[in-house]
Amino acid sequence: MFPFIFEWIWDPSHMVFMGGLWYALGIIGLGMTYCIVKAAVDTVQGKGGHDH
Amino acid sequence: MSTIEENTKDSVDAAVKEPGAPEKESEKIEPGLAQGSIIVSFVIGLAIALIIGWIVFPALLYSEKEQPFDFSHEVHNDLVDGCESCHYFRDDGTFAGVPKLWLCRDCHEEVQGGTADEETFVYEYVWNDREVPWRIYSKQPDCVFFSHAAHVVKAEMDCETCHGPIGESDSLKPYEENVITGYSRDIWGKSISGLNKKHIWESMKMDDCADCHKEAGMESSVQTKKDACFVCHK
Amino acid sequence: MKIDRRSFLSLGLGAAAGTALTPLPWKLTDDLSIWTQMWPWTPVPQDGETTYVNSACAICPGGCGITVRKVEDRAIKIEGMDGHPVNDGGICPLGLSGLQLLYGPRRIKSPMKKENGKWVKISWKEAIAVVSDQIDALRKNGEAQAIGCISGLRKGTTSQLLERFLLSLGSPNYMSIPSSYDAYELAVSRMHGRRMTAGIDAEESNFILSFGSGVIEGWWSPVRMIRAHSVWKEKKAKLVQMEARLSNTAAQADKWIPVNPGAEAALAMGIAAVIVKESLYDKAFVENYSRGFEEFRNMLLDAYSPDKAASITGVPSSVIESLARDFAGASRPVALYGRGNGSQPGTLFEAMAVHALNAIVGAVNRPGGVWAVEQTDDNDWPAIQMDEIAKKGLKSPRIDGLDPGSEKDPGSLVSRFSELAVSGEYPLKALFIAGANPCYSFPDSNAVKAAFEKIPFIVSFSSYMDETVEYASLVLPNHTYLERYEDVPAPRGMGKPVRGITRPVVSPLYNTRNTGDAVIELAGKIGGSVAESFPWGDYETCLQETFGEEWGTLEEEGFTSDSDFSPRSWEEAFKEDSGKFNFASAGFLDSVREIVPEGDDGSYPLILVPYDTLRLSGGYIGDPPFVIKTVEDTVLKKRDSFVEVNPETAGKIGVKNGGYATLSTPKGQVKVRVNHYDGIKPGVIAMPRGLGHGGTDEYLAEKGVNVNELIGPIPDPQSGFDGAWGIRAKLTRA
Amino acid sequence: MDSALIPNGVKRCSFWQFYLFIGAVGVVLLWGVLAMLLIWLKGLNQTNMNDAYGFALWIWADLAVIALGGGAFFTGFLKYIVGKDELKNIINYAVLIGFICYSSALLILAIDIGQPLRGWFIFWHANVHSMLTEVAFCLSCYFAVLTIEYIPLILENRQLDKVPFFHNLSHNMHEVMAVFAATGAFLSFFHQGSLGGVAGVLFGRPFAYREAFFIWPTTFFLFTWSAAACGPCFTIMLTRLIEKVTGKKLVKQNVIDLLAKIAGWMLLTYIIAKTIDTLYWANVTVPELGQTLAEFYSDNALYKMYFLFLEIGLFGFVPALILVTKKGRNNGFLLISAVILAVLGASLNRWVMVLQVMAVPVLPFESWNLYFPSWQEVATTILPVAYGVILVALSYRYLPVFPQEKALNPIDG
Amino acid sequence: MKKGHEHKNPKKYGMVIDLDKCTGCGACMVACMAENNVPFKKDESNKLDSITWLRVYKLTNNKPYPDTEICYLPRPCMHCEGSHGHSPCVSVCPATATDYSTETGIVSQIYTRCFGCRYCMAACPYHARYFNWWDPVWPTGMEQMLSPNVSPRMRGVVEKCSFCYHRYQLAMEKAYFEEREDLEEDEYQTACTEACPAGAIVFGDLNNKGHAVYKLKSDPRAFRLLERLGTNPKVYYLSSREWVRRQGDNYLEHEETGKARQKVHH
Repeated sequence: MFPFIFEWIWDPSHMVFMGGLWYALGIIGLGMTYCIVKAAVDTVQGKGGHDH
Repeated sequence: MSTIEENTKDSVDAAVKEPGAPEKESEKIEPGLAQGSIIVSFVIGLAIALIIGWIVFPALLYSEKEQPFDFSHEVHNDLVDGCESCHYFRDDGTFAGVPKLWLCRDCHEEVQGGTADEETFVYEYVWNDREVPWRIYSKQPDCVFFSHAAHVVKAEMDCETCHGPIGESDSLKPYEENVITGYSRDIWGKSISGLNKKHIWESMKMDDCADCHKEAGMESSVQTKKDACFVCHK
Repeated sequence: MKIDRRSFLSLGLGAAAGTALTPLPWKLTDDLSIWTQMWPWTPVPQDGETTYVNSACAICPGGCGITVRKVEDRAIKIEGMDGHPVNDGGICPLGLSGLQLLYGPRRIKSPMKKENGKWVKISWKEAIAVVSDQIDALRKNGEAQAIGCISGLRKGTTSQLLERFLLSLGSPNYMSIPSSYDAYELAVSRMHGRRMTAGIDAEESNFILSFGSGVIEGWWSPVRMIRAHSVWKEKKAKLVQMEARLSNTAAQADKWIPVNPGAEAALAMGIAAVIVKESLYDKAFVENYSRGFEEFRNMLLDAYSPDKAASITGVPSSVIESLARDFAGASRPVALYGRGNGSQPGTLFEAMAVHALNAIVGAVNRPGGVWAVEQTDDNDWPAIQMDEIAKKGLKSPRIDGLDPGSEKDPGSLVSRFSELAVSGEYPLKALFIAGANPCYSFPDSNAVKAAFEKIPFIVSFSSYMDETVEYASLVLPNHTYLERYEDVPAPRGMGKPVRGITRPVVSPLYNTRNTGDAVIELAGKIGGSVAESFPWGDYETCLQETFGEEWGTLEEEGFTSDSDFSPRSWEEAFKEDSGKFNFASAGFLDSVREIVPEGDDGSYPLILVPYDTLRLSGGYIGDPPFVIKTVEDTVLKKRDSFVEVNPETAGKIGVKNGGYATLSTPKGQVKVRVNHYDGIKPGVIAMPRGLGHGGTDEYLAEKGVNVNELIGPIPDPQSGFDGAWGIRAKLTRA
Repeated sequence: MDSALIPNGVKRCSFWQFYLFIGAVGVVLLWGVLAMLLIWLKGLNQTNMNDAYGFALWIWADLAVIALGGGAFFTGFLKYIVGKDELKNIINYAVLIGFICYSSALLILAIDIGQPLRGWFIFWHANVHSMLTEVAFCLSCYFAVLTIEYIPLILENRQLDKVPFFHNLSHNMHEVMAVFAATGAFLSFFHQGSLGGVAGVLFGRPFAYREAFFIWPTTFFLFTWSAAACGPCFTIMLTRLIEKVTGKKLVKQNVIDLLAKIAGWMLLTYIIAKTIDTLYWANVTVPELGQTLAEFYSDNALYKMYFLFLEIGLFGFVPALILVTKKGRNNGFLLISAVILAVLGASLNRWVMVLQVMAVPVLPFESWNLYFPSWQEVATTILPVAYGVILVALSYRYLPVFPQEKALNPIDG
Repeated sequence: MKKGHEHKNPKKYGMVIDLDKCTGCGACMVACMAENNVPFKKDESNKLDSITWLRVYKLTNNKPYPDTEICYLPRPCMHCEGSHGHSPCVSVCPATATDYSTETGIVSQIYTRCFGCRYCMAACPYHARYFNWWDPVWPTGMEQMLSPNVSPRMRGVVEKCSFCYHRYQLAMEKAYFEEREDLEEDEYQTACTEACPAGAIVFGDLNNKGHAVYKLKSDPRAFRLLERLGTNPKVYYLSSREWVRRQGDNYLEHEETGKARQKVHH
């Protein structure tokens, strides 16, 4: 699943598959990072809780 | 889920309306102080984990084992004609590996040099006709088929490429055994991260073999376009 | 700073983040999976130098050469020896599994004595002393003749040493276990007028009439015959198989003739009758080299006309006629005798009938036929020394009633052993067992066990814990054939002379001793003339002296052979005036011709026949784990044996395929499962030999039913051999 | 005792009543856990699987729960991508069911493999040509998405929501939920399809094999389609079940009606496609391989041909026709019957595509294989059900799963 | 330092089994077990849980007495080539534990890579793949006979016939040592081939005109199992009996044996 792994091949079928996979993982990862970071920033800024 | 605002409002209202709810205490903490302690705790946790992971874990993972006695490749190398004098090929092309007693016996029927290690060898092993239970640093697991002939004869590689300058060593390094797998540490390599490899002989994992095979243009596997599995596995 | 829930959580988060940045989780995951690849409880075979040792297989009398592959001092694989005259590289499943016998749990690891029903390990010195004391006592008591020996080793020096040992003690009761080969040899000897040994030049035959012989299922010399079968296929030779069941041989034959069980002899005679009637016989042979043909012809035409033969055999007369024409018309026909793997002797009449059939088409001493070769003594050992006790003992008759040394001597008889050993002219007081497992492999094995219980002193030389050892008082365990020197005589039916040798492929694993050495040592301990009869220091010396110059070749190659050998031509073979082939030899034309199976057909409407397969060893060594693994689930399922029943017969009884049934015969009753098999004659049920072992080997014991518990011997009035081929039986739904 | 955790404005049963129930289900769960441990410690010899039945009850359960858990992705797809906003009132529950189904599937897979400690090889050493690899990747990724979808619901618990960070996190996740849902839908289309591909690519097994449409066998599309059709049915079925158990109306009829209508049309189109596929397979693919349809069905009670008709007719067309008609949807009995039949249909389809594939002999001289699961297999298959019941119960008690509950069940006073 | 590996003459090892000669004795099964460290249990009568890389099937023509015929058919792994090495099992393995070598045409199985999902078993129509349901246990002493050339398998992985690939490895090792590149026909033979007392099994390079299998595979009696599926197996059978040849594949009633089109999978 990484380019340094034995089974990795730079060919179209792999690229399509791994492209899809990393695209999905990327979105999930970025999305969650965004949410967590923004939540942290919001919290520091005093948002949330009952002073909402 | 878009009903969150509504819900939140409800719950907040509820909390306000219910005095004496048990979780009041948490709200007493000053936000700044709380954040400070949170960051410090995080850093402490991080530091502890790093120490355990990089120092304690490797120390626990490998257990050092003594060889039966010390051996100098350097001394022997001067007396014989190259590695293959002792580490020879059998007639069927298989590699004999670490020599058996009969080969050493030619010279070591009696003590020659007088080191304590040689005495141990002669008295405990030669005279008792007992094979030396050497621990083999480069021993591959049972699933691996390694042909010395293919590498040394066919591919004309020299011993040092994979074994390093062992022939110049004056004594045996400690043998480190992975307590989980039972492997010699030389397979994974000294570096616990497995990253900073400078010489071929520093690790002997599948990927190390595969890199070289790929370089040599061996591509008989349908699945990986590298060398087929059965080339090195049995 | 206050350690509260949040900072604690934060500490944990930091630790988690930190851990992810160290090799710990990743290396641990990797190493744990490597651990599963190296589970300490999964063995890792040690590597080392590979060597090959040529030897011989001694599990069955097949006489194959083997090459054992070794890694350092471990034997890791048995293979057929390339270039060996018997098997040339091929090997049977049993032979391949020899190492499982060597290293297996069945081994007896030291001499043992039974004390209060329990085995106690003893030293060889003590063991030898115990035996010699017993023998001394019997001999002093004038009961030397009450010492017996049952040996599964038919020829070869070990059996000769054992026989010699008994004779030197003063007992005539050395009994080897006869097989169909002995019966055929006796038939050939009687018809040729001299002690003969018979070979079949099978590879050269092109029309093979097999009277139930499991040509590819272990008959006489299993691997050699399978190879011959392949030769037949290549050169399009015809094989016709005559038996009630579609055996593997029948399945591979060009024609399967389902014949009424037990009517094989009648079929042979019927075929001979057609040949005689239609003058298809080999006139050159019959007219010049035989006598008694007229009587033979008359008997045939009288008793075995096609219609009569058809009614006895159940084979249509047209089929008999066409078989006869094809057989007689073939350039190199041969007829084979001995049912299944040939372990059961059968009747002399049947053996003679088959041999007569060979003779009338001239298939004697010519390529592709039966080779009758004079028996020669194997050794020139010095004469046996006999003291007074021995001489006196030898005056007693044998317990099996045979007259040793006479022309009619079939060697030995064990068909009435269980009766005669305990209630014959004199009961046996001591019994040696070598290379045999009578308590398992003799028909009516329960009666055999009962007899064994009455014999006060039994010594077994077995290497393995088997049913018979359980009845012994003492075991002097032999090395396995992979740990000992021993000559392996030519296999049954091998036309050309071959001798093989087993050798210590590995050093003996346990405190065992070659039976040859044990006998020599025992003789020495007994002393006097007995000791003098064994002038060799040890067994290996005996072998070297016995084989003289041949020994060198045996040591080097693992076998000796004479590939150019051919039997005497008809002129040479029959040149002595009395030596003409005799169609009317004693006991043939006037003999009782059919053995009637035990049991009345009212209570037992069916007929049970045992069968042999190479996947089940019916002999004295039971299946090793690999071989029992190959047994099909229509033969053995968990602990249940299956019997083969024609669906029509099963339908009448009302037993479904795979259903349970009770099988009873006059000898016993067992629970079995039923395998609906189209390839068996209705009214006949078949069951394999080789299952139902006792003993302690969990890979073999308690699996299925021992068919020998259900059948019994019927002595052939002519020869005394066990002539039974089956028994009446009843099958009811359980 | 736990009133502080219970959402405001709703009524829940007493603490003791609730935990007695959890305890009872917990016993079943423990039974499953025991079986699971036995299997992990002693190996797969604890099952009745064999060399003919390499795939058996577990793989069926896997395929079935994933198909039925398909309600989550399809409802999400409808709400976030298609914009059927009413579905917000059932999506929490759909996500919860999806979460349970997918976590169960992963757990079963972890039990099912012979070497659980090497399970990560499927990712690390992935063979991208294998349908199972695709399944594993998409399944894990989509499970992550489901977790992400489930987390805000957890954070909405009255107490957790008071923590500012959690409140913000939940809020932010809601903001970007459409992106997650879209990713989830993308992943689901593929792994539902790959699960169909698992059987469809087996060109050594004519019973399973389907010819390829583009690069995927037709089962690829049929599986996605049937999951989209039957998953929402399962959601509706469980909604009705929880309503029955709690004795409350939790989701408004118009929401159910909308979901049922879409599911109905999906089911109808699916079953037509399935029929066409079956006809093509039976009349073209199979005869080309020298076999007839009849050879795939036996006298054995488990593998009779009427299962095919049952699947297409009673479990296919019947529920589809009920669900596409307004009358059918409005009749409570017909609606519940239809969704149950559809759920049975999906389960039967997965059963056939796993178990019967193993049972049908391919070599002419081999015979039918039969299999009956061991208690360990049954227990580990029931384990997720118990776990699901507990999770649903806990979620229902402590989280605002049904936004309409308060409105539909106003507390007196 | 390293010498390149020039790719020439790809080999395609295969087998021709003469069913007219096969006696069903079972020697091939045992030779295989002994050669390849195949484990055995106390009860092996459940054939669905009994590891026999090479299994001898008993075929019957299903006719009643006395027209019944039987024929034995040894079934090793077919080492299917499929199209371009995509055998039914190779492409489905999610962890690349099974692979096809274009150099030898052998389908490999790596036990230490396999994690036991059994998808390959579901894919194989020949039931040539076996799962280690149990830990292999050798009774005390019997582990002595284990061969170091084949690694024993652990519980929880799939195993199958490898065409005794280790013998190829050892033969090539010897060849390299003797500075040769090619093997003689007899240098690499499988254990079952060698053991078969009937000489019914012939093994060699199907691409090599000098090898016996090259000619035998075009024998008029030759057929392969389930050819129509497009598995493209490398094991050929010879039988002079029509009913046996017909049982080698599925045929519709009107179809003639051996005349069916093979499917090609891309």
